Amino acid sequence: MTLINPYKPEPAVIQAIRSETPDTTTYTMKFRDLQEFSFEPGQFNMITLFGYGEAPISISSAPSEDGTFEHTVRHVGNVTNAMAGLREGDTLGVRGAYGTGWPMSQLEGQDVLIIAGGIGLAPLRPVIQAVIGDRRKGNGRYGSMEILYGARTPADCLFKDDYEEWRSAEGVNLLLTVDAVPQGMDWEHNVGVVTALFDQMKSRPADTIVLTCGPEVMMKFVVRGLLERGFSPDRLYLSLERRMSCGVKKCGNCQIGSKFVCKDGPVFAYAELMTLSEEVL
Amino acid sequence: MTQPKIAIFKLSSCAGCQLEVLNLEPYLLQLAGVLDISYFVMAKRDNAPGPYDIGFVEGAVTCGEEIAKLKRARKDCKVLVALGSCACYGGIPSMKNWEPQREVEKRVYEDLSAIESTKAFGIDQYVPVDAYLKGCPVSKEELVNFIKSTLLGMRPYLRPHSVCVECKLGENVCVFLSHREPCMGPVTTAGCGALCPARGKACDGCRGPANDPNPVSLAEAFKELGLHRPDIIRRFRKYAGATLEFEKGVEAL
Amino acid sequence: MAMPRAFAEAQRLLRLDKSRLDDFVEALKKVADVYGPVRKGVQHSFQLLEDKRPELDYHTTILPPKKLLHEPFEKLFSFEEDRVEVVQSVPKRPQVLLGIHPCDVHAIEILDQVYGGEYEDPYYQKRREQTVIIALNCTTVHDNCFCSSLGTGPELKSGYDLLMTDLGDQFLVEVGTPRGAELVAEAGLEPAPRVTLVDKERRLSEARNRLRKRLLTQDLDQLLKDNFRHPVWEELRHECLACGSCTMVCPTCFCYNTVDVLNLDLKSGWRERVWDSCLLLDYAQVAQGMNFRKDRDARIKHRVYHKLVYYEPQFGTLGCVGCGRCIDTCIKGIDITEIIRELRGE
Amino acid sequence: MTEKRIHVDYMARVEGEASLNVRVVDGEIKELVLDVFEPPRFFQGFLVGRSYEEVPEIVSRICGICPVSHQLAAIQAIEDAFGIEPSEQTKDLRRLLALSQWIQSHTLHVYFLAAPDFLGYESVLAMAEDYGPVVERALKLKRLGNDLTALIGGREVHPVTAVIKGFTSLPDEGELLAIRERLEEARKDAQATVTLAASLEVPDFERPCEHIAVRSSEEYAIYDGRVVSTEGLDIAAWDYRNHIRERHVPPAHALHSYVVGRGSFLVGPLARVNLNREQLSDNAKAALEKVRKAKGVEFPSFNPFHGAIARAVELVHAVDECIKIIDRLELVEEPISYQIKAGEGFAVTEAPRGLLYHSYRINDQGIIEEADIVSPTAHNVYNMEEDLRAFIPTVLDLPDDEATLKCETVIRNYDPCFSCSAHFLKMRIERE
Ligand SMILES: Cc1cc2nc3c(=O)[nH]c(=O)nc-3n(C[C@H](O)[C@H](O)[C@H](O)COP(=O)(O)OP(=O)(O)OC[C@H]3O[C@@H](n4cnc5c(N)ncnc54)[C@H](O)[C@@H]3O)c2cc1C
Ligand code: SF4
Ligand code: SF4
Ligand code: SF4
Repeated sequence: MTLINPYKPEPAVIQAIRSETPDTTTYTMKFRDLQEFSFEPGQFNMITLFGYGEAPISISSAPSEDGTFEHTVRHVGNVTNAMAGLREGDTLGVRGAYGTGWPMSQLEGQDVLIIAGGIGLAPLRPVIQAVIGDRRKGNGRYGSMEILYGARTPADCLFKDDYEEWRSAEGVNLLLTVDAVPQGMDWEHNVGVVTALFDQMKSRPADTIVLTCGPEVMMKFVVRGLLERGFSPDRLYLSLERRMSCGVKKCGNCQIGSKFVCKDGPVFAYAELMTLSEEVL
Repeated sequence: MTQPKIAIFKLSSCAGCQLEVLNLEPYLLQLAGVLDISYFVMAKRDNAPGPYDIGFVEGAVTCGEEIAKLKRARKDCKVLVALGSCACYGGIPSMKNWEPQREVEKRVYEDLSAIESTKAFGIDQYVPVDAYLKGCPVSKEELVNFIKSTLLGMRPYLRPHSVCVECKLGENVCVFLSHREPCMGPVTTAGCGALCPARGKACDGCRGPANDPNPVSLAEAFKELGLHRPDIIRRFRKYAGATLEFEKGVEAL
Repeated sequence: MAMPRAFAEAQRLLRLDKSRLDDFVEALKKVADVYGPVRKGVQHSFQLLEDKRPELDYHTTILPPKKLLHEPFEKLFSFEEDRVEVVQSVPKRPQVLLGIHPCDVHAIEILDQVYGGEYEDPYYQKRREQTVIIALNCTTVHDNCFCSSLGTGPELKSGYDLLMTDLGDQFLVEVGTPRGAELVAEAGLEPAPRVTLVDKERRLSEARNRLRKRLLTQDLDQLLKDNFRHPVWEELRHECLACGSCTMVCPTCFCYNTVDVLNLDLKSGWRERVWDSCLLLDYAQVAQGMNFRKDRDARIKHRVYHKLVYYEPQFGTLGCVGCGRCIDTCIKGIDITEIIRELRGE
Repeated sequence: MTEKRIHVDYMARVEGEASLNVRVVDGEIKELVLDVFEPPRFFQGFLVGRSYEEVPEIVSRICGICPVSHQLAAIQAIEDAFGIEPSEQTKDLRRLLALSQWIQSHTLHVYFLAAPDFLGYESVLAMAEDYGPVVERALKLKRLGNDLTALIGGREVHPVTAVIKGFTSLPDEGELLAIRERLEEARKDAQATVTLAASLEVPDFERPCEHIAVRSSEEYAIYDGRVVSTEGLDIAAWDYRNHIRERHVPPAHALHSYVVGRGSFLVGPLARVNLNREQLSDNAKAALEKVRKAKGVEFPSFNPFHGAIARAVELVHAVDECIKIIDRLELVEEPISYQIKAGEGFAVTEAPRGLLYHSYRINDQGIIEEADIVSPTAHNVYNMEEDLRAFIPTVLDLPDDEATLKCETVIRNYDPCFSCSAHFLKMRIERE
């Protein structure tokens, strides 16, 4: 029996680096040797910096033809800080793609409401790209899309370069909010928590699937607010963060109740989480 | 990368933790290649003045002069590390903290005029500390691990949990259960490899409180072993009696 | 595995005089690395039988045989810059686990599920393939055993290559697989008459009757679901030392943590995995200090629920085999069977 | 009027903190203070009220370099109080533990602390470039000492296994044999150390004074025996306080230790070789003889600088003795049981740096009521000053930094351990 080793990172080469915010960077990479690599929006890779360790990071781009994929990383700890020192052409270790992604097939024929906070926009960007891409091709698989995004300050907003494109796409409504605006900075959008945008949104409970990712407190208020507005738990999808040392349902670290976040998640229907004894939000 | 400058300072201590630096023989020459050991009075005569990249402070603070010396060290060092349990918590010298100062002094000196000693505390009582290397003495493995991680600019992985974990990993016979020895392992920080239980001896708590200790429950378990109040107090007030966590063990009774 | 008919009938029952145990072990050593229970202080431990003799009348071992399949510390691969080389210390010869109790065999079968599935764990699997199980039925039991409640003992029904039962001055040896048959042929064991099975059954039912501890599994799922906020958890929060011992000794616990260890050149090193435990504060901690199970009771609950409820949906089996190690090893005497009794209001 | 000041703020390459201050006016020493500014940690003070069981691990923390000596002295004193006689096996393991520490500490001193002085380096690390193989040898010997301490004691610094009446665990026999092989190999390294120590150019300086060491009828004393001296002292441990006392001489913090009715005295390797050299191993004797032939150095010697040779010779002896002990050990588990009783106990032992004295008064609950500890360096401080007093006139013509270095050498030569003596050294020669 020959077993493939699921723990062995594959070398991937950095193609491009784009600074998103003072503490977040997007890396475009491509496997050096591996030819086949497919993934779905919402899946993640385990990224290794040899000597520093390994961290689960969502793929922040939609599947592409040329085999490249992107990761948007907030520099907060050992692996992610070390990534800040990488240059184009550097090699790192990647294995994946892991986890269940967003319920793309269920989105078909539905309106999509995306609610993200901070780095939580990263795993949702592939969905946005997929919906807009679909619209471009004129396939019309999805209904309208509303994006509610909150960050700490205007400078902390991710994917600023994308906003023009998103806004200009048909049937897309992008609503932005920040916690605070530093003195002297221009900001024409909302100030306040993400849930404060609810009054401006147009999505209707019956036709909409909600995808949300962000800090757990944020998601807690998002879920609460949406339920109050009549969204049903089985139409709310959340992407969760847990500690992961393997990504493949072996190390046990990521369990919530009987669920392995790495395998059963990271995307869960809220209805599913409600059945767990262990409280999530 | 230029070689980072290292300094090793000594306050009130047995010098055992510094000696552990010299005891790194297998790596010593290699380490000397990647580090500039710039200030290390026990090992060299030419000691350069600061600033330094990493300063290791050994020993508890027990007098005014040492506070001043410590503050200078803090100013001189980018990263300041408490080296060993004396520097982390006051260590063995802190055992005197619970008796009237003069009482203790009188037992040693007839003429007290020249003695000006304070209660013994860890260095973070007086200055901010960037990292703690626990143990009496420090673990060489952790020390090397710390140096490597710091060179790479990352936070080292120092086991934060109880000694019991490493005790089990080493498949030791539990001295608490098998020999009814009052073992401090369940509330003490691992990282020593459960050195004492592995040698048939109860953990003495030399590495201070673990990250989630339950000293109250352990104190009760000690009582069930037949220990009296003063015995239990002595176990908690040894290397790290000045910590809130171990003080809880004292107060439990 | 389909067995040749001749094998299934002819040599299933054999006997091994206790006086010949050493010869048997020597014969095994010729073809395999033999691990068995040996004395360690007042306890026992599975060790390579080099110059040591196995002590088969042992109660239990400190660490379960899991340690020989999923090592407490295991190098996953070494690296140099970005070159990665898998280093796997697979035993060159088969390894015989001699004298392992039924509960531990069941635990290995659970681990087979854990380390199988979509992403097989090659480290575990390769060792597992090389492993021969010579199990030993329990004719003596000890205070903390509750295997009968979980159907994991004191008698083993399957999962062995060979199965031994202590019949006083001899062992009955039953053959479970062709591999086991080969071994007994190698060692030249004599056939045993069918009547020895009667003796075996008598001894095992005596053992069963001596088991004092019980864990009633009926509606366990519902019981635990209904009692997530039972006061027992609050009591345990004060009692439990969160030292992690119970999980470190559990034969079905599988959690691990990975650490990169660097050489002094700061370029080469290896990734190692080390047993971890859900009882520890840092277990559910992620970057920036966020912790999903900060409270001790949440961690204790996770352990108990995992063993008794969550394994079922995850791996199709209960997660506890009733070996009693966690009870043996707890300084505070926290007892999973007592917890359940309390929840049941007994 | 000419005044010369020698001042060393912070003695380097010694263990602990001390300063030296000397003022010489018109060739006459007006002031000489060897001051230990290592702050006192009050061990004798806080031992009171602790349990006898904790004493070995607590006193271990007096000194990181000779923790074993403190442990063994304390254990013996407590055994003395309880009337316990340990088994031969226990004694042998203790000897091994003590010797392992001699190997480690002597190597550290000869190569790390003393040799750089005489070879003109500021530290052993600086020496490493020119003396690669020598430094490698030093590291190897020191590792051997450390490994042996760890094997018997469970840890190099502050070992854990030695307890009243025995050991909590015995060393693994296989590992013991493995280390025996390394000891065999280390013989030549130890002999090379003697050659190195004898080759160092030391001042021709002699100062007769009383030398004190422990003597045993059975062996070159390492662990127990009677206290004897070159002036005819011959007493048991319990009698120590009737003959050796301390006095406080301001402004220094260090206490001066003296023989009642006489004065300062020297303890350590030189004293031991002077007093007990007949009991050295054959190899060690041969090494001494070689030194005599090559360098004309005769023992007994009253040149304190010959301490380094004595230390190296003891290294040879220690290696031989360890092998001898390992060869006669047949390890068996020995149960440890005894009765606690009220009483007083006394012990002397030979730490690497010399005579170490511990005594305790214990109540019937096993609680310490009084503790008395005198470390080797505490014994030696007074003698160091006396050496300096005699030595300084010979260096007055040298430039200041050279004179200072020479004075430091006098002190370093003692391998002082100021943490241990817990009272001590700022040096300043003032020349007017
Ligand atoms: C499914 C998923 C998707 C994610 N997607 C993204 C994303 O797209 N972008 C993004 O920026 N972040 C993402 N995260 C979060 C990201 O994984 C963490 O920020 C990252 O793990 C931080 O790793 P670090 O090593 O930099 O931080 P650290 O703080 O160094 O490590 C994180 C945690 O790992 C543990 N740990 C640290 N060092 C060690 C060690 N040596 N040994 C053992 N344990 C250790 C600790 O519990 C620590 O809290 C995602 C997380 C998950 C679970
Ligand atoms: S011996 Fe001490 S450290 Fe080891 S498991 Fe028992 S209580 Fe924990
Ligand atoms: S077992 Fe306890 S006393 Fe021993 S070294 Fe470890 S922390 Fe210190
Ligand atoms: S939970 Fe306890 S009794 Fe059950 S298998 Fe694990 S250690 Fe054994």
